[in-house]
Amino acid sequence: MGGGQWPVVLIITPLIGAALTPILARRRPQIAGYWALFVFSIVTLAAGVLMYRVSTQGPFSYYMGGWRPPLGIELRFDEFSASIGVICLIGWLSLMFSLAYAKHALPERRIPYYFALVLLCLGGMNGFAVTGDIFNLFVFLEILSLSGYALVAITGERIAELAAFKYLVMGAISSLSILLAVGFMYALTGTLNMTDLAMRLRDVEPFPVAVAVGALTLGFSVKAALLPLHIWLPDAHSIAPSPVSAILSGLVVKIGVLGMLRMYQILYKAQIFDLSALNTTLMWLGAISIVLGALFAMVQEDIKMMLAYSTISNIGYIFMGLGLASKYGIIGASVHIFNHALIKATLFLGAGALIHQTGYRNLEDLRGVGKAMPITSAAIAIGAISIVGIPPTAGFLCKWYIALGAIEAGRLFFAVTLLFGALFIFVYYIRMLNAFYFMPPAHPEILDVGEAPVTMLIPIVVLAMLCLLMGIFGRIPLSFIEPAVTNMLAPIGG
Amino acid sequence: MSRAFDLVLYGLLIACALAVIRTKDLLAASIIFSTYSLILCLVWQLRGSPDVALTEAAVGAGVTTVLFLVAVARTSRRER
Amino acid sequence: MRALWTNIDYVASVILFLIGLYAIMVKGNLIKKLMGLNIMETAVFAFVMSAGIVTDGDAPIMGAGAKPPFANPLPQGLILTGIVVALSTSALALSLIIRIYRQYGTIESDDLWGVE
Amino acid sequence: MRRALTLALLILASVPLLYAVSLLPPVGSEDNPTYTYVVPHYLEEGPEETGCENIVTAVILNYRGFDTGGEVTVIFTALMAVFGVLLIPRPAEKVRQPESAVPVSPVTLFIVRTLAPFIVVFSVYQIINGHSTPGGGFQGGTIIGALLIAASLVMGSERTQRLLPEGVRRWLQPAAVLMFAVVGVTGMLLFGEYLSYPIEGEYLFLRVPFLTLVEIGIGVGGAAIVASIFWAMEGSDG
Repeated sequence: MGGGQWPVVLIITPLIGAALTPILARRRPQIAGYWALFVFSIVTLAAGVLMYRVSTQGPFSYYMGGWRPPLGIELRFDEFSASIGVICLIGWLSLMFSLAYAKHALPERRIPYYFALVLLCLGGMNGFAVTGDIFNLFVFLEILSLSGYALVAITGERIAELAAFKYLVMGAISSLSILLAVGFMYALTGTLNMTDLAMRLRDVEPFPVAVAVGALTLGFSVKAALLPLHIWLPDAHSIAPSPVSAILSGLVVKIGVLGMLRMYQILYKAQIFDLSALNTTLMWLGAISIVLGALFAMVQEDIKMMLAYSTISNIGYIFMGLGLASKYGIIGASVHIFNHALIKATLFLGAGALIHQTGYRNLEDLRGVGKAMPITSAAIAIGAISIVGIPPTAGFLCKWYIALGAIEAGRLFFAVTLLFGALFIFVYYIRMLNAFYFMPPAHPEILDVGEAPVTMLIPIVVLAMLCLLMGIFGRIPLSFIEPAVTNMLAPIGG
Repeated sequence: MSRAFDLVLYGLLIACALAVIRTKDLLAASIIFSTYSLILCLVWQLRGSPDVALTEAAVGAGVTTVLFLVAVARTSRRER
Repeated sequence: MRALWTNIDYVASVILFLIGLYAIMVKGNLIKKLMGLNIMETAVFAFVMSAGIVTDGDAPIMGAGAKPPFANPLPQGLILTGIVVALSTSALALSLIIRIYRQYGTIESDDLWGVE
Repeated sequence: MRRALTLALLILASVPLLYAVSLLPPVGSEDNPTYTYVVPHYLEEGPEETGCENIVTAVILNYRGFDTGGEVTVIFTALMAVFGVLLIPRPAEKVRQPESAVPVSPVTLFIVRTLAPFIVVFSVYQIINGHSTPGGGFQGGTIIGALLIAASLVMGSERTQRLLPEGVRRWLQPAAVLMFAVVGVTGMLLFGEYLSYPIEGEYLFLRVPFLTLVEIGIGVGGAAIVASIFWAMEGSDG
């Protein structure tokens, strides 16, 4: 007790809100959007209060039903749980963007279900970020994955259902492999609580734990779309409605990374075996993802397809940072989770606004749109500059930290890969900006389209401003996450 | 003794799983899948888990199978 | 080998898991893939349940006449949740399959590749 | 070729899995960590602390009630997902499938009609007595849902849906999620944490009614959701 009930507000409100959406919006589907936005404002408030508490008082727990672990389920609020902040921020802005977007892009009857699913997805992510129980983690993972699959298919356009089915099969296999790992850990220790698990894993057979770690890595890297397991991502992320792409690309793939971070927290504390083999694998896969993701992105014509491949490349950075297992590497990776979410949401929402106004998706058709939609294009340009990692923007600091981490770990090769990756990324975003600003329009009528409606512009502009601000005040998240990383690496004396 | 019975049930489960995969007729495969669930339900009852057995019977053998049948009826019955 | 024999329950679930995975990877029919997924799901449930087996364990229902040993209630609770999750996944996947069939007239993935 | 490759890959994967499995604590032994660590508390204190004779119910509704709250959310998500994927733009254009291609045999009709009341009684018994006997809200609810499906098959969906008009259905579908929230928040206000139940003191009498309320919520919600998913997939409106 003694800590207020904000955790409950955070987790339960979106679920109740989603449950009531179809009832409230039965007569007038358009109400659903405003209702979802209202519900999510409460959630965002709760997230703000909880993050403030973490930053002032340090980590704390909430015991569901009053049962202390290992009897009951614990919600654990630590520095990594602060990802609820970015979930709420991006979620809220995407919901606002959806207000105008859903009206045009979706059949009217599906609108209430769209908003209910977005609320469930965001609520599931919040739950995933704060739970301290590995089975509860699986339950929230399923809530957010199921709603994610459905959101990909909800427009019913072109190959939406096929992309969603592919995503579902891959996602379900990865969830099962995570559940299998939970089964292994439970059979070995008899507990499901993470903190407790780390203690009790110390004196068990190491081999089954290694298999469980393998299964978890496999599962989470499918969710995060690390390279050989990324095949579901490009279709799903490019075909989904743009605000959903922002949520999927900015947040849902990060859930896989967050799961990896939780696993590392347990493993470093348990010190059961040497992690260098796993780390090296992740590092290499990360490096390959960076380069190949960027190469694939370069040859894409569809703007959203390009952004989707760029996500794969950036996930590579994060995994490389994790695999380096050095302090700066992990700090860089954790902050890149946050910054990439901001940047990718800017880009996807911006692209969504362009597609919404012009009706074109290909770079060639979008030529000259920089003059027609100056604000949106400027925001996209800021996002592009940030994602390349040019100094005053958000992308710079974390890539810099990951590079520092590579040097710290004595892996110069990876620092070089990282620079090359940035170069490739630079090339394809330059190509995009060139098309927007400097090429003569392929369709003259594109110059006559106006700016996007104001509910779409506000989220884009806010996100673009944040991209800039995070570059200037980038030290704040870095210093916020630092104690957690130091604490996590402490047992190995690093 | 009960060990031997467990083994028989596991054998049946694996046989059913293989049969589900091999059967080309999707309607038949759905029914075999329902049998699979029922055997599983028996396994769980024998392990002192009547709650799980009831759920498996209602959900696995009942509702899931019906949904499969609806899907087969709405799409095509033969697998190529 | 002896250890494998004692843990034959785990072995059975591993085999079922691999059968399901094989079906997903090899079968072209989407409904068949989904059946493979369901087999995989039940295999994982059987795995978790095996962690809680107690030889000659009785149903953990207290009351007059109940005597130990009781079966482990915790995995049972987890699997109850798991079964519902499996049902939800199947329901959504089958809806997608119905939509795919309505659009393309086929649910064989070999034909669907061309559509993409 | 593809088959052989997959098979080889899976056999390769099975080796570490089987080896790992052979190193796990022996199945069935009472000295396993799974049986000596948390579970003794559940088994010994469970009936006292939760008021459930069925320890499985004690675990899923009380100790780990939050998981079950998540579970009902998952199935509600599935319903939203099915609606979001399947509902077609304008109701006027919907493709009406013929009620059933083969006429329903009178035997089936007779059996469904005769068994229906017994099935209903059985599920209601399960839902209400979930805390002391096997079965509980979800099992009972699914059985009622299955009965509605069977009724749709023999009498046609339109007639069955009249038992549960659309306005009512909309309220019943989220019943489980909402009931969890109501009981959870009441527990939070009265006893400290979300989903807390009284262990002792003047409110002890509320414990079993609360559990029953949750079970009824899960049952009603489960039945409505299962039937609605079926209707949506079958082509009539969920």
